[in-house]
Amino acid sequence: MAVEYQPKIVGFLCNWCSYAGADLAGTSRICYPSNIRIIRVPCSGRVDPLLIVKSFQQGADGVLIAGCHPGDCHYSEGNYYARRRLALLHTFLEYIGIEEERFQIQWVSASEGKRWANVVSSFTEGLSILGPRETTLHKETV
Amino acid sequence: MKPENPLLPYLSTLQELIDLTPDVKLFRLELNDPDIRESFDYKPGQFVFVSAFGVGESPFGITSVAHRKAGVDVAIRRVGTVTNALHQLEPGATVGVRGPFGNYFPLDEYKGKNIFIIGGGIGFAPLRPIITTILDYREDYGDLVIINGARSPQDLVFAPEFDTWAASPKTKLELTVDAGDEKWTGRVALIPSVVSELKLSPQNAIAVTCGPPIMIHFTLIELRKLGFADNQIITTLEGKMKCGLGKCARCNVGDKYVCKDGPVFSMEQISQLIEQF
Amino acid sequence: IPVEINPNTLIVGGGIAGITAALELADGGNHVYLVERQPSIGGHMAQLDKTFPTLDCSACILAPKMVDVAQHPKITLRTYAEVQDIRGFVGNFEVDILQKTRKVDHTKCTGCGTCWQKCPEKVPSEFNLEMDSRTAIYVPFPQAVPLKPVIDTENCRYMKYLQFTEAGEEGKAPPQCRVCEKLCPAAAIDWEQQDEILTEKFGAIVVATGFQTFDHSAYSEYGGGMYPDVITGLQLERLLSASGPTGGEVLRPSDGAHPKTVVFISCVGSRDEQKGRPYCSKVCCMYMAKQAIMLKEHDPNVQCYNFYIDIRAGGKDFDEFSRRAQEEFGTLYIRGRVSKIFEEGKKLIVCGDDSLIGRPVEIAADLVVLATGIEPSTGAAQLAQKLNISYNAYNFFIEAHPKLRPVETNTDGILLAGSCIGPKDIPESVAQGSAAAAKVAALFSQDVLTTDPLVANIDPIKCGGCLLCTKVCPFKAIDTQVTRDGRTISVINETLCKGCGLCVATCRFGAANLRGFTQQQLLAQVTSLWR
Amino acid sequence: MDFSEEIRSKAKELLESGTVDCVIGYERATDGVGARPLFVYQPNDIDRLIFDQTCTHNLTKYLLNRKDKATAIVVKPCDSRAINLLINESQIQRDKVSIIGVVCPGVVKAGLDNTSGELQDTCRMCQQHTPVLYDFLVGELGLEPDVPDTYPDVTGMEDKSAGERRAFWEEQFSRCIRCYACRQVCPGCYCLECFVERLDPTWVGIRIAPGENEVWNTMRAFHLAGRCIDCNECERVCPVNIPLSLLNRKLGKEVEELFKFQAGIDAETPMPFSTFDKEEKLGISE
Amino acid sequence: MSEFISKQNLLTWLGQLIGERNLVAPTRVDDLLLFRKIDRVEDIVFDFDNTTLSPKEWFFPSSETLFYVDRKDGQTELMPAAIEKETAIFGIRPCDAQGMTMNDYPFLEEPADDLYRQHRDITALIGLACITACPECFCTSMGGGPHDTANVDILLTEVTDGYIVQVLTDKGKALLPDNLLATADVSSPLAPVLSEIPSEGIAEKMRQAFDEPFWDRLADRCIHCNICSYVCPTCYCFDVRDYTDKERIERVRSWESCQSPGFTRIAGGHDPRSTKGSRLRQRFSHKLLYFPNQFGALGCIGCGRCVRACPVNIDIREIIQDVQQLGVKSEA
Repeated sequence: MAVEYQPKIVGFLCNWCSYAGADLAGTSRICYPSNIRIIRVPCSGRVDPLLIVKSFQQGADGVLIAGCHPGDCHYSEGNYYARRRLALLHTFLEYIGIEEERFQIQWVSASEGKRWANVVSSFTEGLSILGPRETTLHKETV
Repeated sequence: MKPENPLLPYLSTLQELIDLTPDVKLFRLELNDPDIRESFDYKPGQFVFVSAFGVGESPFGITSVAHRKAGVDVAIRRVGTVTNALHQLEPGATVGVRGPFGNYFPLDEYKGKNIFIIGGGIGFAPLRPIITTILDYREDYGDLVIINGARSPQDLVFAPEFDTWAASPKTKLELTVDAGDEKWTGRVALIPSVVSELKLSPQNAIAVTCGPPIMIHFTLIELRKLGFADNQIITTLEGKMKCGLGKCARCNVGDKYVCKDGPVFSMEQISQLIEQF
Repeated sequence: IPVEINPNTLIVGGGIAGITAALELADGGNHVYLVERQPSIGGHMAQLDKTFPTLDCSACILAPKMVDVAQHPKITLRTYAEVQDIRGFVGNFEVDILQKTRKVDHTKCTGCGTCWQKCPEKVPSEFNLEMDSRTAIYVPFPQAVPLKPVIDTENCRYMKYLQFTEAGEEGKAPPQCRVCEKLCPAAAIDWEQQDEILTEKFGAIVVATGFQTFDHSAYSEYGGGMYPDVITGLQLERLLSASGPTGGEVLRPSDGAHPKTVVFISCVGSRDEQKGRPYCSKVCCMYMAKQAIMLKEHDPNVQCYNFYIDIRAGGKDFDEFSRRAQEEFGTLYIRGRVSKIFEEGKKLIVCGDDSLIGRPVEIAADLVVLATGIEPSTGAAQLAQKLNISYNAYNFFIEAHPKLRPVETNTDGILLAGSCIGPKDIPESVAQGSAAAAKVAALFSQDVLTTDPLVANIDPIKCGGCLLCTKVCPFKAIDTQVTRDGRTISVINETLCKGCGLCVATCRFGAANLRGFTQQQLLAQVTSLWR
Repeated sequence: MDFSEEIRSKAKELLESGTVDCVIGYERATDGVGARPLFVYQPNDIDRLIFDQTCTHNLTKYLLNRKDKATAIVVKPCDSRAINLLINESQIQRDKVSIIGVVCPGVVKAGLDNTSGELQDTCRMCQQHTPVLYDFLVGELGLEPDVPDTYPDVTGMEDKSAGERRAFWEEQFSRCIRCYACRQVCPGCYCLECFVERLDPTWVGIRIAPGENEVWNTMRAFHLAGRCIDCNECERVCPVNIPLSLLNRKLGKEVEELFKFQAGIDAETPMPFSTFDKEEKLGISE
Repeated sequence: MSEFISKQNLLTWLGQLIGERNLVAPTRVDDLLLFRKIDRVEDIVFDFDNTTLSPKEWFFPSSETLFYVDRKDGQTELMPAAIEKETAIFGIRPCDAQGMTMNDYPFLEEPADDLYRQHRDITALIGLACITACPECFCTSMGGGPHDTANVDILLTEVTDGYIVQVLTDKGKALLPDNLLATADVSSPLAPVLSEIPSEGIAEKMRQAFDEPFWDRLADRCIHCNICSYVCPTCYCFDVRDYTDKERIERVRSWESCQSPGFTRIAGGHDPRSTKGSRLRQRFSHKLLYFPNQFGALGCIGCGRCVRACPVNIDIREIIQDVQQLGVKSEA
């Protein structure tokens, strides 16, 4: 029988909120899809756009950045800068043909284990509907 | 089998890894294929490329001598990505070895002559085969003066061999550092000044020097002051290399390629080069 | 990079967890610095009468430990003080501690007690939960450590007078009391004394800031705090305690009568989504059982009722204990919630329903005891911010791993103990105090530490000097500097950097990098995800 | 349009007065039609200077090699914005540069001569005909264009489906031979070591393959987000005609809409990534 | 009398070639003209001056794998890269064919570069003589010519409704079936006349000009991109590095240029050619001085690509003239 398509997701999670949130989801046994590979960062403001572009080039079907809600940044301002950088990157990636559904920025606090689970579930679902990325990028040139 | 492609390295095994200084390690390598190992011959002054697979390869002067049949030694200083990767390796690791490349010190021409070895820092490493050869065939050569200099005492390469060298007949070992430490009782001076201080005589002598560009530059001045002719002064040039075959067109100085016409040049040859180095 | 480890430990919070950690470490020969916000250490345990399930006297087992702390040569005690700011990293913390002014020179004070007996100004006692009063210059309770008073500058008459004159208001000035000053045999009163900031260095920090009880005014159905005879479990502890406001005689606040019918209501501020407290406070079931037993022992004619949701008695001898409360001491356990309480004459009518027999219940009680839940002490979140440790929605601190690293945080060198992590009973808090101490001892067993502080660094060779990073850094931790070849570049001030990595993402040059989360490490994670 | 005379006299004045030791301008190229950059050190070279609509190069890139030397430079409006950018990012000092601004109706396509009048595409969408800063102005003020739509090219691309855009860009990127001319010519690209050439960590592999090329082309553009002053030099020099301005201009458009910012309009406004507004949502759900 | 192939037969023949081997020919990619693998004869462009990039990428690709490193159960193995099937390149201009000589010298000089040799061996060259020339062409000044036959296996010269065919090698013979050929009495058209560049004795003049400030002045303008090297049919500098794709490690060689700033910087920072001037001088010295000294031929074949592509009009023709002038000055 055919194995159903499992999107590959990279998640960059802020150590202080989303990472704790995902942890909470785990410890309180809230189920969510296992497609996501989590990379812990100290702050959403730490995420260099290069890492996101690289993730897609490495074959990610989706990239999720999760940080503290605006105003709650552990470093007071990091996520405000992140929001600017990532919002711009989002439109740009969409422009070069990476569907907007494939790149998400979400605010998830340490206590929102449930929300985290929902975010991942709906993200994964969206990607499954979208299907694999149509790309020639892994082929070589002449 | 001998690889068709000269850019294809011989698989080799890292036999031993010895710390020479805080940032220099001696790599003892052995080619895996027994036939190639037998036929793999090289001369003092030649170099090999060593690969850290997944990162790349870099050229290193060979510090061992072929006649001792004890594999290939290279002294590697941690400066870039490749050397970093190599320093991470453990004995038993598989690396690539390409070569030997380049010309060599014409030791036969040096027979019967007094030889002065002047090396600074890691630049001393490729001079070691000359010393080993001379000591192994001591009677063929005249006096041997070894000047080994470094930034600090723990940066002096091949310390374990100092006693052997110093103890050999007709041999003088001069160690010097730019800055000593509490334990250091030896000389604190720059190599060029040591050269002038020792009043090395150009009579029937050859001076071989290798090290950082500035050090070579000033050593040269001193040697000339002492009356050395340019054809008595031998040095090695350094250049960024990718192939070792004079093909990647990178290490050229004017129309000479360091990798195939060098790395060993006499001052006479260098002064004829069109491009200054 | 190897860093020296400062062998001193800071312990924040002088409750039983903090005290235990302090003594364990000090006995191990490490210097400990114990900071407590209140004028005395002891925490909530000092307020308790007996402890479940063994019923030994709380104060009696705590007091000796408090005294040990006071007398231990390796322990520096800082009461009436708070952590203000913290810098640095594991092995090398630098902490600013705010010492609130006591207006009393403790080096001179002998603790004779004259002042707090003679002070004319009476103030409701915090320690006794406002069921009696203390004076303006006071020690919170007779066994306090240190047994030296502080002047409550809010209420001291002379202080009021000074404020009045400074403000230059109209009208009659309050009296210039200064009785304590006149009477003090040691001339220890020092009106000049001001708040001061002390900066100390530490290798490790143990956070044991404990808890406070839920404010039941949120429950209007229980009177929202307007019925004097609806009290909290903690208040009952004080009423039961021989050193309490009533000298151990249980008298109800309204009229000082001996209550005969007492109703306990559990889960007030616990397991209650509506009140934003979905978690179980863990100790209530047990202390209610204990209190029911104690009431019966004080006065055999007392009848106790207990409205409960579940009986949570997991723990050594716990279930047996709550059984005794029912079987031996005749406490009536009613499974169900109380819907409302109203006064009728001298009685409190408690309306609830018995969900087991599915029938409404109405009890005319003399005293109602609310088992108010446990929540982190005020300021826990702010403290966590300062310490760079994470905390959950209720401001309980989050441990590095709920199973395997229960007393560690994600920040090296900062450890946790007691109910600041979550509701706990005494033995658990003590266990964690010891655990944290052991962790610190293990850390100190190596004399140099080879972990990197998680701060940013800027490669001067790569920095192009656009200075964008200096503009974004939330901690103003990036300065500029001119290189030998005349370029102006950015440099990290490691003591100010908190390691957010904003500069790294901002730096196009690839000059900025963050230890612990380097570009190399993160890229390696990305590229290895699907290998 | 031909301002050669005005430029020469100004250059003469500046050189002879010793105000500057070099004037960077344009001279006629070897094809006898186009222009090329010229560095004038002695007055006797001044007559080689020209300025007309073939002078397409953005000369401000050269200021980065002359940071501490007094230099006069000929700039078109777009070029002038680059100077603001470089000052804003503390790369050059205003007082070292004498700016000869030229009122510019746009430059002609490569290979065409001054009179042909067939403008480069970006020039036809250009909003600015007068330099934003200058010490001396050549040409008449007040000739400002009236361009209804600044970004027809970008919106055109946006209207395509994601799939079409993907196909389009992959095709474009796959052609890249990684000569890095786009970077070398760009006044905003002054990293001491470009991420594409970094080995530790290696962001872009040595293999010249579409995937690697995409990382290069996307990030080059993104590093210019809010910084590109739309001089179109990168696109002009690209030997395999990748429409790089189409990338840069998209970012320009978004930065304008999201952050109300235009690169190089002045030298003080904080760069978009060095500031923020607490209230802005930027389309990210809370 | 000379051998002749009609336009129709040519198409037939090329069609056959597509079937039996890789056929590479000039074709439009967007608005570029590039040598690409051809699937349909219709895609071939016959009427052109010259391609944007030189055909060298078919012998010396912009990046190619030298070998793979396979790690199976702790054993490391090196797998030399395999070269795919026989190839014919149609439409190569005499200058580019001549340019191949300039790659043969360094790459085939012993020890020969194996990959390059393989590419050469499996590739047949079908040349197309130049009837017209673009303004930047100057092959005649560099020892070549619009109708030169060097290195090509077959040379076609366009005449009315067909081509004059010169089969020059056995490889060529094998390639072209006689039945498609006719003999016709057509004489080949005159070669276009190109502007002459004074390349006479340039090597010596370059030596004299070596330390002139000329190079630094020239470098003022140069932006040190790699375009000139990458479009040049004779530039052969390369970089070698390891490349890790998802699962396997490969050692990859790719084009590099002596113009790129880090080209000669050695680990540790020292860079013998750190100034822009010295790098620019390197490129032209290599072509006009070192190459002749090493192999006895000029390293430039006058295809004019660098002149066309250079963003700042650094024009080798002008440089040759100027250097000759410098020479005159220094003699005077």
